[in-house]
Order: sequence, then structure tokens, then C-alpha cells
Amino acid sequence: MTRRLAPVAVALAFAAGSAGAAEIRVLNWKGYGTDETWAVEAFERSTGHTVVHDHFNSEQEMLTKLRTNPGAYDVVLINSAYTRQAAEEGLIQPIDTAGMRNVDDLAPDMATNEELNANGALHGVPWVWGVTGFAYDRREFEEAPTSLEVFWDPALKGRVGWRDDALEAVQFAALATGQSINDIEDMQAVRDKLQALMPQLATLWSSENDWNRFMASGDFVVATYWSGSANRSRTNFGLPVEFVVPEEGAIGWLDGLSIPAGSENVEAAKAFIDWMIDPRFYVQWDGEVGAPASANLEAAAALGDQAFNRIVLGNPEAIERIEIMGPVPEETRREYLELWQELKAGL
Amino acid sequence: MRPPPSLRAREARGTAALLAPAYLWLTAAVFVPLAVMLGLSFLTETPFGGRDWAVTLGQYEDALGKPLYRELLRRSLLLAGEVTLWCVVIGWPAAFVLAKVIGPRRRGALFLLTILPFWSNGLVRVFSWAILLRGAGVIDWAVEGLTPLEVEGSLLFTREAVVIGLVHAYLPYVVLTGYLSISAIGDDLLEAARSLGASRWLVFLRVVAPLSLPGVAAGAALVFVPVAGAFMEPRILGGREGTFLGTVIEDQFTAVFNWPFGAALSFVLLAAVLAVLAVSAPAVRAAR
Amino acid sequence: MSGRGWRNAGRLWLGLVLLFLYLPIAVMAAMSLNASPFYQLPFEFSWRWYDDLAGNRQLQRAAWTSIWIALATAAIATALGTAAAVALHRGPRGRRVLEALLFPPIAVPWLITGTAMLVFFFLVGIGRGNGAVLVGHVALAIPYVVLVVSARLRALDPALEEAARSLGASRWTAFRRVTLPFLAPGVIAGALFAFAVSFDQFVISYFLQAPGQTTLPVEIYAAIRKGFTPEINAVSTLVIGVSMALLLLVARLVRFGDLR
Amino acid sequence: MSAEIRLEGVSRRFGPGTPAADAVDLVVPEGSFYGLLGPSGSGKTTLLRLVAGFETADAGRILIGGAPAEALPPERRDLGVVFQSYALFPNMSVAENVGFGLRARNLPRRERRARVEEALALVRLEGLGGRRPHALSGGQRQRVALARALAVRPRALLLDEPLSALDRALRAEMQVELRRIQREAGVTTLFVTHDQEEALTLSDRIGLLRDGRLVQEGPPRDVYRRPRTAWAARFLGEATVFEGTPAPGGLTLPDGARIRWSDAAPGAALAAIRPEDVTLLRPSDPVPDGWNALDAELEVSIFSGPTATHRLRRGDLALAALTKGGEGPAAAPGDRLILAWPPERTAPLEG
Repeated sequence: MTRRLAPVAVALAFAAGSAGAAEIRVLNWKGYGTDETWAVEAFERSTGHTVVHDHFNSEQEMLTKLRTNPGAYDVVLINSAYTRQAAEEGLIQPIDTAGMRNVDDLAPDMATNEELNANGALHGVPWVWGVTGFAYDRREFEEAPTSLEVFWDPALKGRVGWRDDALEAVQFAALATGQSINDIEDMQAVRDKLQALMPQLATLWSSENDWNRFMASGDFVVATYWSGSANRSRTNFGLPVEFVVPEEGAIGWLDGLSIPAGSENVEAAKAFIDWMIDPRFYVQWDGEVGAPASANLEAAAALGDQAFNRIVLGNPEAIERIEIMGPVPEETRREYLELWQELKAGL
Repeated sequence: MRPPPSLRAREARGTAALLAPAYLWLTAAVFVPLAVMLGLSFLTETPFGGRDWAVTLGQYEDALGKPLYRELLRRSLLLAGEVTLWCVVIGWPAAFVLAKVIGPRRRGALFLLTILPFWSNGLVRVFSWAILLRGAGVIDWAVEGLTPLEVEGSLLFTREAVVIGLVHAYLPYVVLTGYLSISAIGDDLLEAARSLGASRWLVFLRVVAPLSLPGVAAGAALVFVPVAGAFMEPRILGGREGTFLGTVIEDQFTAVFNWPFGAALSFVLLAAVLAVLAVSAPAVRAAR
Repeated sequence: MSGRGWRNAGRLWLGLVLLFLYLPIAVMAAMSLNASPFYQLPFEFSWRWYDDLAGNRQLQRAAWTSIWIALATAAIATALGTAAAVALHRGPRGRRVLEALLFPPIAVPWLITGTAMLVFFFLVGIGRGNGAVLVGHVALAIPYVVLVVSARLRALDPALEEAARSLGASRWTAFRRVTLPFLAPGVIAGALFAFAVSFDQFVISYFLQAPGQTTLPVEIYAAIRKGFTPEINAVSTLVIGVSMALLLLVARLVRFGDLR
Repeated sequence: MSAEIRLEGVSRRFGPGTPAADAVDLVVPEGSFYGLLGPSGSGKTTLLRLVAGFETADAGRILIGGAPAEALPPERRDLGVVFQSYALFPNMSVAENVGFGLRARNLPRRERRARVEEALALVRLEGLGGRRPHALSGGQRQRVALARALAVRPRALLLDEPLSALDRALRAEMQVELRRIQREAGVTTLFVTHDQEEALTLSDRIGLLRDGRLVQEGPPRDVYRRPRTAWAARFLGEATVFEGTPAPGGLTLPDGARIRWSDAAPGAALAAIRPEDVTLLRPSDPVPDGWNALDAELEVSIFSGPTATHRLRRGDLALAALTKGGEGPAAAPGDRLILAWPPERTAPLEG
């Protein structure tokens, strides 16, 4: 169903915007859209710039790379929960969106998101958003589970999986105990809930690869997962899994593309970001590989009606239950980490 | 009346010239950076991005005080001890066979074959173990196929899986250092012992073991030291059982931005490891 | 049990140890030929991952970078490490301290050393890039070379070098023609260690690499984050295949067997 | 071409204990064979290593052929060293071992090969050039080590207990060989050993070393006949030492007996007699006039083929006598006998 984009069409659209060929250095997760070869080649053909990628494996590593390499990167993917911290640390610069064609089609609430617009200026162009819920192997369930309680179902003892991430574990436990993820009062309830979860866990996963392999081999039958990744597991790897936005609510996240403070190719970086939020890029990315939901309403609308994102994230009632992850102070993050380590160590 | 530039002084200068390049390189690339990290471990915050920081012993108070980290240190040292024990028990006789039983023609090739696994990528190796140890994995398939045994549940995500993964990764160290020291024991020594009526086992115990002990001890140290700080095998093969001090230290750098605490934990680990080596060294010397 | 019985038991034991060492590598090779991306049994033969590998320029470039950095590391670390081992063998003052200093680079988890190097090189202005990566790799490889060569040196009869000196050979000639041939197995083992430490080094490379440059372990670690494909097994199997051939060639040249 | 080795006030100390060398003055005349004899730990090997340059003296001068050498590195001292462990290069053939020194001196290949053949012939190992050291017998290895040292025609030869690793019969044969080879080469040789018989048979001059000090030096016969101290007397061969009060021409034992000697050594309070110089007489036999005569009680007689050893006791003084196998009075333990010997056989001791 993938429609090959005519390179010529793309070239025309961007010819105007190129100011001298530059080498754009992009810092992102590996295999997360910006480094799709066909997308990079289309952009390079049309603008003459060249794109080089560097990767990170956790938000902290991304921040460390920005701190220790001023001027080394031109575009960086930052989860909105970290944008404010990066801006305050002077790691990223405000973005003047003049000349970026696709900015007007961005969903208003995301374009004005307070995290992305730290200290009153746009620091992160909303790119894609998604949800962390859970996915299950449909061969193992007669009727589809809809609540987080499935993880505590004694029948599934030793056959469920969670991500090995302290913040996410605490936030899911908050949802399961009826609390808001950005404002957790009753930590004792969270601790008890997680304590009860421990014997249920087959293992903890920390990468898409882990998740796909554990699910494919039946190590676990239901596990927390990101919506974009679930889409990839279905489309790209053909695993019989269904994604669920839990009744109790789900952890939403909004990824923005920012320009590091020391970048010397701001115009070229803006052109690349504009291409990344272009509906034509998004539709092909979602079609061929599977992508999270786009922040560009035009792009979201351009999806086929069978598209995963339209079905799962399209219905308003599901969107209602999603709470976008806010920034978490370092102190709290360390507290959650220590709790999670104690639970894992069985203390 | 000392002779002019005495030989001994010239000899000392020669020795220093040989030592200098290696130790200067280590100083610049390891010792100074680690000193910086040691300094960092006495701060409240990582002095980046305008954070305010102060000197404190708090990091060490937590690292040594909190039960979580003390328990994890204990588990890490126990894990390192067990893995080292297995490596020595399996590797030492193998080194003896490699040095004294295999004929010279094939010994060179076998010697290099034991080094080869080092060159395969560590991560891919660990994932291969994950495949092997998983329930309905290759080992189960083989065991159930070849023997009447019924393998219940999978070895994966257990402490045993971590031990197997680590023994596999570090066994060659003991085999190689053992080989290097055993092959230096003259055959005439072994023949002399045999001629005095010692059984093969007694020869190994009374002649080969004491003489090759320093080599094997060096190999054991090369296993014990890094395993105490391992984080890859525990995380991938250990599942819930895979939480050790190494993984917690990694978290301080990847999950949170708490370099001072991560540094403090690793220097506590380093001190504990060196203490164990210092205690075991005389024991090793006494055993000779 | 008769002598012959014990010798066969010994060979069987060594065989089991090698089987244990090569089990995962066999699985890795098998999975690189198995069609299913998630190592599902039944086994279905396919060259698919090798074709993908042929197309994957990024992975190939990473493999070549890893190889030449590992070779450079092996050369430098072996030279420096052997010199240090020989010097230590002469028992200079403070020898115990110098030998103890070899342990921190091995003991401290490479994650910490990597971060420390990143911070220090950043402060000093060396910054990142293949040069910094090489500096880091050599520093981690040196202790292994020193320990391995020292193990061999301990077995050296000191009178040999003295005999050569008394016969008129300078310190360097005596080392080159008498001590070095004896050290050969130790030095080669040290070099192989150094190559392995560098070739399989993820942490240091990950931290010290400039953007756009990559080595194999970093490429594999990042790939694992996002749908690890058996392409990785394919490249690892190729590397093992090539190095096995290389090693057996070395075994032919340097007959370890009779070098007492 | 051979050179004299001279040590002047050479000292070397390893840490607090007894010094390895304590202001040693020693001369090995040019072309001579000098045996340095001492118990283990006496510092004899250290002295050898000081001359060879493997050790550096704390004080004193080392002159080879009159030229100061203590500042020279081993490779420029032009000395041939034979180690106790022979130290043959395991990775080289016999010919390569013997030719090593010549190659270090950059001699052309043709001359090198000739000199190697010549050295192998000197030690009667022609044709073994292709062998590897571990394929040789102990005796052969020892001779290769010697050939290697001699091939470079050194100014002097240093031998560190070269025969100790050989069995008894081979050692006797090698002693003769060693002496022949040294004479033919005419090279100054300093030879270190703890075996006194070896030192006496091989050396032109011997030196007794104890705790780093040279106790006595001289031709073997003189040192054996006239030991300077009680220790020297007992260490080199066997001796009975008498202690008493000085008297004109001799000394008086506590029990009143007189020991006379012919040397001029007034005031000496110690003297020694070699068992082989003592003649055993029955109390009734006549004592030649002027001889010393002591009566003692026979404790035991040990017959060992060509000779017999007799242990006697006089009060708390233990005495010994050595006679040819068949000779000597037929006596049983407990009999009283007379030990008699001429005064010139008595050696007065300094201390």
C-alpha cells in the first residue's frame, strides 16, 4: 500500500529553502524516523545538504552528549519532559519558524505546549506523539484486556513484562492506584502495588529488540509498550499483538525536534525539521516501518483509514485518558530509581 | 669512591625509560580522568550546566550506609567469587591439558582457539546465550531430544544464567594465564615427580599446582575484578534476578544524571575488590 | 586408570571446555542463516541476512573502523605493555605499587572510565573522535598486555640475557635476540588480548566517538535498541570466520608448541 | 692477549646483613687459573658477577689488564662467562649459540663459521653444531657453554661452579678437560666453586672466601700446608686444631703436653695438624727424636679401601689420623696409641 514518493516532487518543494549545502548532524534514537535511508536521500537530493546521524540510548546520554559537544549537533530529538531542562541549561536555542511550511498544520495544543515553549519561546517543534500503554499477544487472550489490572492477574503469574525504567514503573503504578502521573501523592500505595507486581514479572525489557524477542518466544504474553513500537511490531515484524490504551489512563509523550545552542547550520536544520513534519515523509514512514502519531494534523489525516494510529489513537475517548508526561525534578527521579532498584533486588 | 656514572644508575634510567611510555599513557587516559571522577564523587551535584555543587561525603554515606547498596555490593562480590571459582575449576585443568597433554603440533592452534571467543561481540554472545537458555530454546530442545530428562521452565532470567554468561565470557583468562605459566614448567620436573612414584593426581597437586598458582591467580584476578562490576550479562540474562551493583552504577549514568553517586559506588566497589585481592594474595602465596 | 586413560580424559575435558566456549558462537552463526528474525525454530535456511548486510553500508563502515582501531590498539598497547612488563620484571623500586596501578583500569567498570575520559578529554580539549577512541582503547589494553607478558617473563632464566651481554651483545641486542624470542607466545597472546579489548569495546567508543563515526560494537548496541535484526549475527559470524582463519594462519607461523 | 684481573678494596652490600663483598683485594695473574673457594653464601658468586659487570660495586676498583672496568657495561668487558645453569639460548642451535658472541662483534660470516668450528673442536664437539640445546647431555651442554665463552677469545674467563651439575664420574673427567682447554687457550680464568677438591686440583692459585672477606690467598699447596686461621684449616681439608698457651717454639696444651712447630711464629696460641701427617705408634714403639707425640685413646677406625681413618680422644680433645689402607698398628677401640709427627708438619695459626 506504500506509495513511493516521486523524488522530483519533493525536490521542487524544497529547492527554494536551501542556503548553501551544509552537513547536518542529527542526534536521535537509532531507527527512529530521522535516519530512514529513503527519507535522508530524498532530503539530500532536494536540498544538497548532507545528513549524518549520531545515536543515544537514554535521555541522560542525549543530554550528556549535548553538554560535552557544543556545536557538534544541528538537530536533536528531545522528549517534551526534558525540553525545559535542556533550554534552562542553555543546551538548545529558540526556533524562529519563519520559512517552515509545515508549521501551520501542527496541532494547536501541541504547537503551544508549555514544555516545548520553555520560558516563552518555541524550543522544540512538535514532531510525533504517542502513548505508553501495553500490548498483548491476541492468541493468548479470548477477550481483549482493557485494564492495567491484567498485570496483577494471578493466572498470568510469571508471564507479564514491564520496561526496566523506574519513572515509567512508578507512573504506571500511579495510574493503577487512581493517581495522576504528574502529581503522585501516595507513594506508599505505589510501592505496595509494585511490590505485588514483582512475582508476576517474567522479565524486564529495555529495548524494542528485547520486547519483540520475548513476545515472539512467549516469555511474556502481555507487556507495557510504546504505541509507535507496537505499530512497528505489527507492521514491520508481523507479530500478532494488539495495543491497548488502559482504562485507568496511559502515559502520553510528545517528542520535539530542537536545535542545539551551538549549531552553525540553523537554516539547514530548520529545513530538515520541516521535512520531518511533512505529511509525505510521515505517511511513507508510517506505511513502510510504522510510526507514532504525527503532531501535524495534515499528516495524521493523510493516513489510510486502516492505519494503526487512526484506529487506536484516533478515537477521542482514548485520547481523553492520555496524560502527557511532564518534567520530573532530578531529585524525584533519583527517589523513584532507588525504589525501583530495591523492589528489583527483592529488599 | 663510587665509580663515575655507575652502571646501576644507568640501568635504573633504562628501566624508567621502558616504564615511562606505558605509565604516562595510563596516567593521561585513565588515572587523571579517574582522579577527576574521584573528585566528583565528593560533590553533591555534577558541575555541568550551571548546577550549584558543594563538597560532601554524602555520596559515600549513602553508598556504604543504605542497606540496598550494601546488599548489592555483597551480591556482586559473591557473584564475582562464584564465577571466578567456576573459571578456575574448569579452566585450570584445561590449561594443564593444553600445555602438557596436547602435542606441540596442535597446541598452537588450540591455544589461539581459546582466545577467539573474545573477538566475537560481547552483546551478540550474550544474546546467543539468551537463545540457548530460553525455555523451548536450543538447549531444552537438545536435552529433551537426547536424554529422557524433562527440562521444566527455562534457565533464562535466573542467577544461574548470569553465572553461565559470565563464566563463558571470562573463562579464557584463566585458561590462558594458566597455560602460560604451566607451559614454562620443564617436562623434566614432571618426569622427575612421576619417577618418584607420584600418581598423576599427586603430580598435579604437588608440582604443577604450586608452580602454576601465580599464573592462575593472575588469571583469577582478571576474572574477579571486572565481573564484580558487570552490568551487561546481569541485565540481559538476569531478568529480575539481574540487579547487581554494576547495573545500579550504570543506572546512575543512564537513568539519572547522578555522576557523583555513580562514581562513589564504583570507587566503593573498587576498594572492596582490591581488599578481597589483598586478603587472598597472601593466601595464594601460602598455598604454594 | 592407566596413563592413556588419563590423557584421553584430559583431552575430553579440553574438548568440553572448547564446546562450551563455542556453543553461543555456533548458535550465532546458525541464527544468521535462519530466516526468522526472532530465532524461531524450526530452522529455515536463508542467506537473507547476508544480503541485507551487503547492502548495509553503515555496518560495513563500522566493521572496518573497528578493525583498524583494534589493529592500531594491539600494536601500540603490545609495544608499550611489553616494555613495561620487562622493566617491571627487573624489580625497580616501587614495583608493587606499579603493578597495583594496573588494576584500576580493569577494575573500575568501563562505564565509569568511559565517562571519566569523556569529561577529562572535553575539559582538556582533546574532544572526541577516532584519536580519542584510540587513546582510550590503548589505555584499557595495556594492563592486559603487561599481565600476560609478565606471566611469561616469570619463567625466563635471567642468566640468558646476562650470557648474551657477556658475549658482547648490547642491552637491546640481547633483548632482541634472546629475551624476545622466549617472550613470543606471551607477546602474541598480549597482542590478541589487546585486539579483543579494542574490537569488542563498546563503552569507551560510544562515549569518545565523534558524530557520524561509528564502530561495530556501538552500531550493534544502538541497533539492539530498535529491533535488532540478525544482520548483526551475520556480521559477527563473518568476523569470527575471518579471525578464525587468521588465527590458524598465525598458529602455523608461530609454532607455539615447542617454544619452551 | 689474555689479561690480569685485579680487585682493589671491592665492597658490595645487599641490605643490612653481612656484606657480600667486604673490601676484597684479589689478583688473578695473567694466564693463570684462580680458584675462588668458599661455603655457599660467602659472596663468591657476587664477586664473579662484579667482575662480569652484572653487579655494580659499592666501593673499590676492578682492573682488567690494568684498565679500570667497573664503569664498563658487561658487553664491553670482553670476558667469557660460563654460568652454573649454562644459560644456553633455547631458541638457537649449538652453532648459533657458540657463534652468538662473534655475531655481536659483527665478524664476517666466513670467519665466524671457522671460529665456531675451532671452538667446537677445542671442546671435542665437532659436528654437533646443528643440534638444539635441549637435545644435548649435561656434559655436552657444559662444553658448549665453554666453547661459546672461548669462541670470542675473551681477555679472561669467568666460571661459576661449572661442574656442580654433573655426576661424579663425568665431573672428574671434565676437570681434566677444563684444565687442558684452559691451558691450550692460555686465558686468565677466575673459577668459583664450593668443592675444595676441584679448587685444589684445577687452580694455580686459590682464594678462601668467608662472609665476603678474603681469608687467605696463595698456591694450593701453600694454603693447604699453612692455613692462616682455624676456619681455613678446617674448611680446606680436615685438620685437628690445638689450643693452648704460647711457649717458645710451640704451645702448651691445658693438660701440659707440648706441641712444637718449626716455623717462626712466637706467641701463636693455636696450631693445626693434618690427619695424613700423623703416624700412629703403639706406646711401646720408639718416637723419632724431635717429633711431637701425644697419647690418646682410640675410639674408632674406618677402613675405606686405599686409606683408613682413625678417630682418637685425649680428654676433651678429638684427634684424627689417616693411614694407608693396610698399614698402622693393629688396635682395637679403647687401646691407647701415640700420635707422632715431625714439627715442620705443625701449622701455627693466627686466630
